[in-house]
Amino acid sequence: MSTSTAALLAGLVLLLPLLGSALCGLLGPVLGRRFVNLAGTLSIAGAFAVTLVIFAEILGAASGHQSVTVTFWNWLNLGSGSNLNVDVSVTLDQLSVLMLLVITGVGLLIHVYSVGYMEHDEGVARFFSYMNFFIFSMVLLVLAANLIILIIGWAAVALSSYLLIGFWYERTSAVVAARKAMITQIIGDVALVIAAFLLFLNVRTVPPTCPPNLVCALPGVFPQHLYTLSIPQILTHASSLGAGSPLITLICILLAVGAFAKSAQFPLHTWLPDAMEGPTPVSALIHAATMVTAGVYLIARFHALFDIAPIAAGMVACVGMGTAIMAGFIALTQQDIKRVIAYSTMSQIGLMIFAVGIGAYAAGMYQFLLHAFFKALLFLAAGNVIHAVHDEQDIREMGGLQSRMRVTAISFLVGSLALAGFLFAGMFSKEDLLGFGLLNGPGTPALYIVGIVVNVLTGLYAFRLYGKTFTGEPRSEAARHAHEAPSVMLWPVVILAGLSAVAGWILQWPVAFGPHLINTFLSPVFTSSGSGPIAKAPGLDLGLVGFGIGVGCSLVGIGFGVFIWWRRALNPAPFFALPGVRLIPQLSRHKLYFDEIYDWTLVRPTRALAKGVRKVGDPVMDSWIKGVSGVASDFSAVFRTLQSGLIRDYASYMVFFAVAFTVAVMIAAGLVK
Amino acid sequence: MNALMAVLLILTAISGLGVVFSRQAIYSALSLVLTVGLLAVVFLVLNAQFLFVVQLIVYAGAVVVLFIFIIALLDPAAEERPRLTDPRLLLGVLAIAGICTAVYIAASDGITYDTACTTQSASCMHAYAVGGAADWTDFTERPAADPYNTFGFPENAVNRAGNVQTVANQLFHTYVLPFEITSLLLLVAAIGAVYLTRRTHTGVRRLPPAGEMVMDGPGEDD
Amino acid sequence: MLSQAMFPWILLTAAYLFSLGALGVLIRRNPLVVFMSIELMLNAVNLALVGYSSFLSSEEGQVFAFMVIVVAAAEVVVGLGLLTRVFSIGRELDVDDLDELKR
Amino acid sequence: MSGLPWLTAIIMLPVGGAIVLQAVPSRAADVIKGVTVAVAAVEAVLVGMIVYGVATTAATGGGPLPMHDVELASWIPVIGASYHVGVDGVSAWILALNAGLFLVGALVVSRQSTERMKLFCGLLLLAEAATTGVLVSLDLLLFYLFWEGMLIPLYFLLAFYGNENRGRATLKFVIYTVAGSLLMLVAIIYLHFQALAAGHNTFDLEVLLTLPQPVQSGVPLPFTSVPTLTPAMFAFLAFGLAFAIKMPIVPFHTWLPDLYESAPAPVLVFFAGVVGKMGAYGFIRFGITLFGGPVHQLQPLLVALAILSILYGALQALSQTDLKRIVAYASISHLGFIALGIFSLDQNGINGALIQIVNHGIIIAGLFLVVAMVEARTGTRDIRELGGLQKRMPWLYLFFLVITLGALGLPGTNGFVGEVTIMLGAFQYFWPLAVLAGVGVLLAGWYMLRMHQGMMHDVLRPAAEKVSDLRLREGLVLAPIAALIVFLGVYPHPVGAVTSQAVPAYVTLADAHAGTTVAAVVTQPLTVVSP
Repeated sequence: MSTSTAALLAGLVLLLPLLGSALCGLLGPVLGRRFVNLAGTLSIAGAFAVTLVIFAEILGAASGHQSVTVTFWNWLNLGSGSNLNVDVSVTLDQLSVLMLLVITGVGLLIHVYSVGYMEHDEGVARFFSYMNFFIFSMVLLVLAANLIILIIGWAAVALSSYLLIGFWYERTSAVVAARKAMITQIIGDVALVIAAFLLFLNVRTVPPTCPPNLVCALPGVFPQHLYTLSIPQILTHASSLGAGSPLITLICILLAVGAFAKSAQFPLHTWLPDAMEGPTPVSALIHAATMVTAGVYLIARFHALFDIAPIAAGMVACVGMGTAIMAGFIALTQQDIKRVIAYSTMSQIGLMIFAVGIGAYAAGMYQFLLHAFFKALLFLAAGNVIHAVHDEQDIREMGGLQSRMRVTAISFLVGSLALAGFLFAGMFSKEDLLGFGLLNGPGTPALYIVGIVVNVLTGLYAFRLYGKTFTGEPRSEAARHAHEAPSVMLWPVVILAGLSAVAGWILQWPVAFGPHLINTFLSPVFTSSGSGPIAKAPGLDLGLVGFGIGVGCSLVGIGFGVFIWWRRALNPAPFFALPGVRLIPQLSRHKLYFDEIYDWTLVRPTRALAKGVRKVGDPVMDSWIKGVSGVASDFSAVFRTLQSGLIRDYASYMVFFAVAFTVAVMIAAGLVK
Repeated sequence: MNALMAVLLILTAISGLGVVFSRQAIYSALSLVLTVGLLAVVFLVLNAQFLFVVQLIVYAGAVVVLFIFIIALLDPAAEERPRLTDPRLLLGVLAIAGICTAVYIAASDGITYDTACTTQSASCMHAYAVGGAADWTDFTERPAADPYNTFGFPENAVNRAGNVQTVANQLFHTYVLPFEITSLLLLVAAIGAVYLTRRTHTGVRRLPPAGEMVMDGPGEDD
Repeated sequence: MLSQAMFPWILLTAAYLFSLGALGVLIRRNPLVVFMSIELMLNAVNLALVGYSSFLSSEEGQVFAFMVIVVAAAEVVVGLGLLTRVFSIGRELDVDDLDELKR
Repeated sequence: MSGLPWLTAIIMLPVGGAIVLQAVPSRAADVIKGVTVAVAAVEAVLVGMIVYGVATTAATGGGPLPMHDVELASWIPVIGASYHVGVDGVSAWILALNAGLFLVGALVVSRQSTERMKLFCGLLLLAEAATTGVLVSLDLLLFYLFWEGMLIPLYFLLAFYGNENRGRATLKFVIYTVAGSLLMLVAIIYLHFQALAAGHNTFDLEVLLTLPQPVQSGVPLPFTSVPTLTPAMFAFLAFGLAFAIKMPIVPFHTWLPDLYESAPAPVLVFFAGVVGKMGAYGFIRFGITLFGGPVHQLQPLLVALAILSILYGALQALSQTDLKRIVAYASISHLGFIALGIFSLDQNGINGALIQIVNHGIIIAGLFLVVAMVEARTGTRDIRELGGLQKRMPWLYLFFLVITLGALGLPGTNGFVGEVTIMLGAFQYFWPLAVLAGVGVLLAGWYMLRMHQGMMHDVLRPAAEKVSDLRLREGLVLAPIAALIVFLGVYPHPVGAVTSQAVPAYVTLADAHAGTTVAAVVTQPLTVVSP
């Protein structure tokens, strides 16, 4: 692919959604719903078409020439003294094009779905404007070839997420959720910025040879400092940071904090469930398929750094797996259909983070791809359900929808199986990445064992959700009168269901475990830095064992789920009513009290501090000038009495001082001895 | 002449007291007439004939008449005598004493007119500036060392043209611009007097109150 | 001919008249008399000017004295105009009554 | 841009405009507005040409600072004061900001129906002349003249046209400012005598900068051996106090919230946008160049105050309920960032500070305009009484959103550019500073969203029931501001290219006068690589 072609294609894929956003936002209110629907979806369709072209170009490019970096314009250049020089540049390579395919492809389906979902909402122009802007920002994020540009995309994504969470701005809960999401994202942004500083100041052309003293760090002393924020350059020279050094560990931890904020990983995960306040297509696109996986992308993109920072990578793996099991545990007791799916998202992304943490980058991206299909499917199907029961999201008010919404129910079942990891998409990607867990990661195979527990939990909550929503008797009037969604909302669901069902089989034909096409496709990206993936892939034999264990555990979870909530053959309630055990569902129901803990340890103290500062701050700060003015006013109290307002008094002072002055001058001149 | 001058000065001093200390304003005015008249004579003796006339016309003829006219118009009440304990009286008397003493010391020391000073010492500064570079030496025969040599214009200086002509020469040549400006001053004063004494209905005009400045609301037309 | 020894006395008289006028300004409450005192001060200055002029054989002093007379005339016109104005808005003829500076 | 006295032209043009205004009858309000806007517009065009010249040509000044368009004439020869003006990369964009915001101010005035329009417009133009003068003068006495001259029209603008609390607030402001600047005058005279001792009868900054720094005797602080309390140190403190009050840096800020609360919107636009930046500008132009030694000695204290400003302003903004006060404290927090950039004494930091001066000027003007527009419609500035305005005012919402994002420093808006460069500079000086600044950024997100959402979102409150959206002319004022916030966020190159032209000279001067070698600068231990 030539540079000019790449520039054209990248420019198009960036500009089309941006144009759609501007058209919808500025002209939409004037030109009406039809225009908005067309402009909003066609722009994404165009972007998807361009993405396909890029994909074809990259597939057709000669080996070693598949990655192209294009510079558009200079962002900021502060000259030689400060060395800060940032270009607006983008990279097209296998990793970014894979992301692009999901973003624009799944995005297109969700946009089409939104046409139906938002049919009765008067803010549809705004909605499509925001959605298109999101696609633009996400594309910018994955294409960015410069850390600053990546951070800009990173923040633009957060912005569109904020706007869409708070889309129904008249709901207080939505407003608060939007703010929470945004502020969490800012924490991530700051971490990323500081990581960028460290990279900027420390990346060199050669590994440091000077002894560890201060002089080494000074600008200009050692000319091999690169002072670059360009991602390709950083990756190329990553080794100069020193493998395993505290510096690289710190950089990777900061990058990971940014990733955690975006991907809703512990401890920055609390915003994601609240983000379900946004319209359901938003949850499907942003909070399931694309944005929340940006953290995975980030770590995968900076694989060259994480490869040489085992401590940070291990931490990432632990956090990922920890979040996975925590979210799975919480998902078990939630009553809001979207929140259950949100926690499952968190859990699945935890697995992706785990994968990239142990160095199985391709496995992580594989999970990202398949997860995008089935999670978007679940959300859209849930959207159909919510639509059908008149904006009711509580699964206690549902039930029995299987017979009333057959297509949606079947799609949801496919999605649930894919999520749980049996037969469909999830089976391949999850067992693939867990297989890596058998041989890699800190404390091997401790995290693997946790992973298979997550498998069990996933099956449990997936079928709890399906059972409570679709089976049994309707538990409310709305559920009783529910009917199937219109076709514009069904087709995307059906397509996604189809993708979830077959994608894994196609990509991994004919063996359900072991190497897959994604791995082959992405391997140039993850080896080009020279360090290569450090994760050891399990052989076919070990892979088969792992696959068996994984699918078995999924089946255990699914089985229990089916028995308890679908067939209702088991009732776990008496067990959880036992004195010691009672605590467990309570913890789960209250999301492990994270919101409360943060509220009491961070939000309230800050508010109290702010209030205190407001009360005492300025008076205290004023005291110094009050002291000065106090002295001055004491003086003035004396002299004020002279200001009688009488002309004759003023004349007297004048005369007095005139005479005094005259006499003084004469004395000074020596005339009066 | 010296005796005449002495008498004139003493009379001036006494009539000045009358201006300040009369209880009735009309007596003050009359004392003022006397004072300015006496001063006019002093001017005459000092060989300033032009000023003698001007003093009489302007002061006795115009200013004091104006004063008396206003007194008649406003009819001010008699004032009580200032109390001796009034600090202003004390201050004023001290001022008189101080200034007079200062001037006496200065004058008798020769500071004010010591043309003999040739160095730029502090006590000679003034004299040096006034007389050191005088260029009228062509019609005066006094030796530079004796500042007390002459008093008054040398005969040949005044008699060459006469006092009025000499002053007029200065006024219309050297100082023609200040002179014209005085006419402007008088014009302004006349206009000011007319403006001040015109009749108005609204009393004293005041500035409008400071208005708060806010963005105008959406309903207003703009 | 006037003796040169008279010159200090002329100056002294001028100083005396000047400070006497100042005293008048200080102690009199009738603004008319205050004005007269100011006239007295101006005259005192004129006396000094003419004295110097005569003693130093220079006409400049007289020219300045003339200017002073003009200024004095202008000042009287405006000052008395002000006084009638103050009086016409119902104020007393008392400088102590004019204390707006303090308000 | 050489040949003609452009800088004199941009100082005198508003003065001339103010004089011309006096010939217009007070009743012809439209003519008065028209003349004012026209003068401000012509001024903006002239300044634009000058900035373009600075950006595209090499410096012609020949002095220690890379100056353009220099004019030098004797002013008061007896004391060696000169009329020396010039523009360089440090002042060019601030000059442009100045002209732009005065134009915005004039446009907003043109929407005012107020008494005494003529006086208002005249004072506005005089204020513009004074701020322009401050930005171009290179003679300390001339600078001081404009610095104080700035206060006079501002005082009348604030004292005549503010709201009911203006009296106290204005008085407080004047007392603070005058107290600070009088000490500065003393310091200026001190510098003059220093120059006299070295054989130069001058107040000229560029001459003063070339003088060798005399070794000064002074008292060392406890536990140190370097004589710290030197005359130069006191002179710097005098300058610094004046600048710190004007900026303001905590704890010299208490005049600001009261004043902003009482000031009228068009005045606030340029007061907050430009006048507040004069302190920062002064620190760069005079503070660090003339007093490199003291600045380096006091650097820990100065950055500590900057951080204090950031956090203190942010916390205050978080708990205030009056919109204007929120913006005022937010402004203090942002100015803390600028101070942090300057006192990092690093090229990135100072460049960032200059970029941030321009960007924050744009943002704060937008914020105050939005607040004024909302207040004019709803009659309240209390955030608790507002809500749901987005429903009634979608256009205002759009512009306000962009401005809010700029204020919270979202990457991709102009607020980010300055902040990130400043943080980089601070990071290079002492890395925990960047972390603390990061906390400030986080709090900024919190309080800006609190304000934005409190006004725009949630259910419609009674106060907002009957409001209408922006009218065209209001939109035409806000739209360029919003557009600039985005444009300078994605393409800050023009600003950075101009500032980075001049900054190296300033840093060199600061370091040279500090008498410190590069090796003595504290660096963060994090760059140490231990295998």
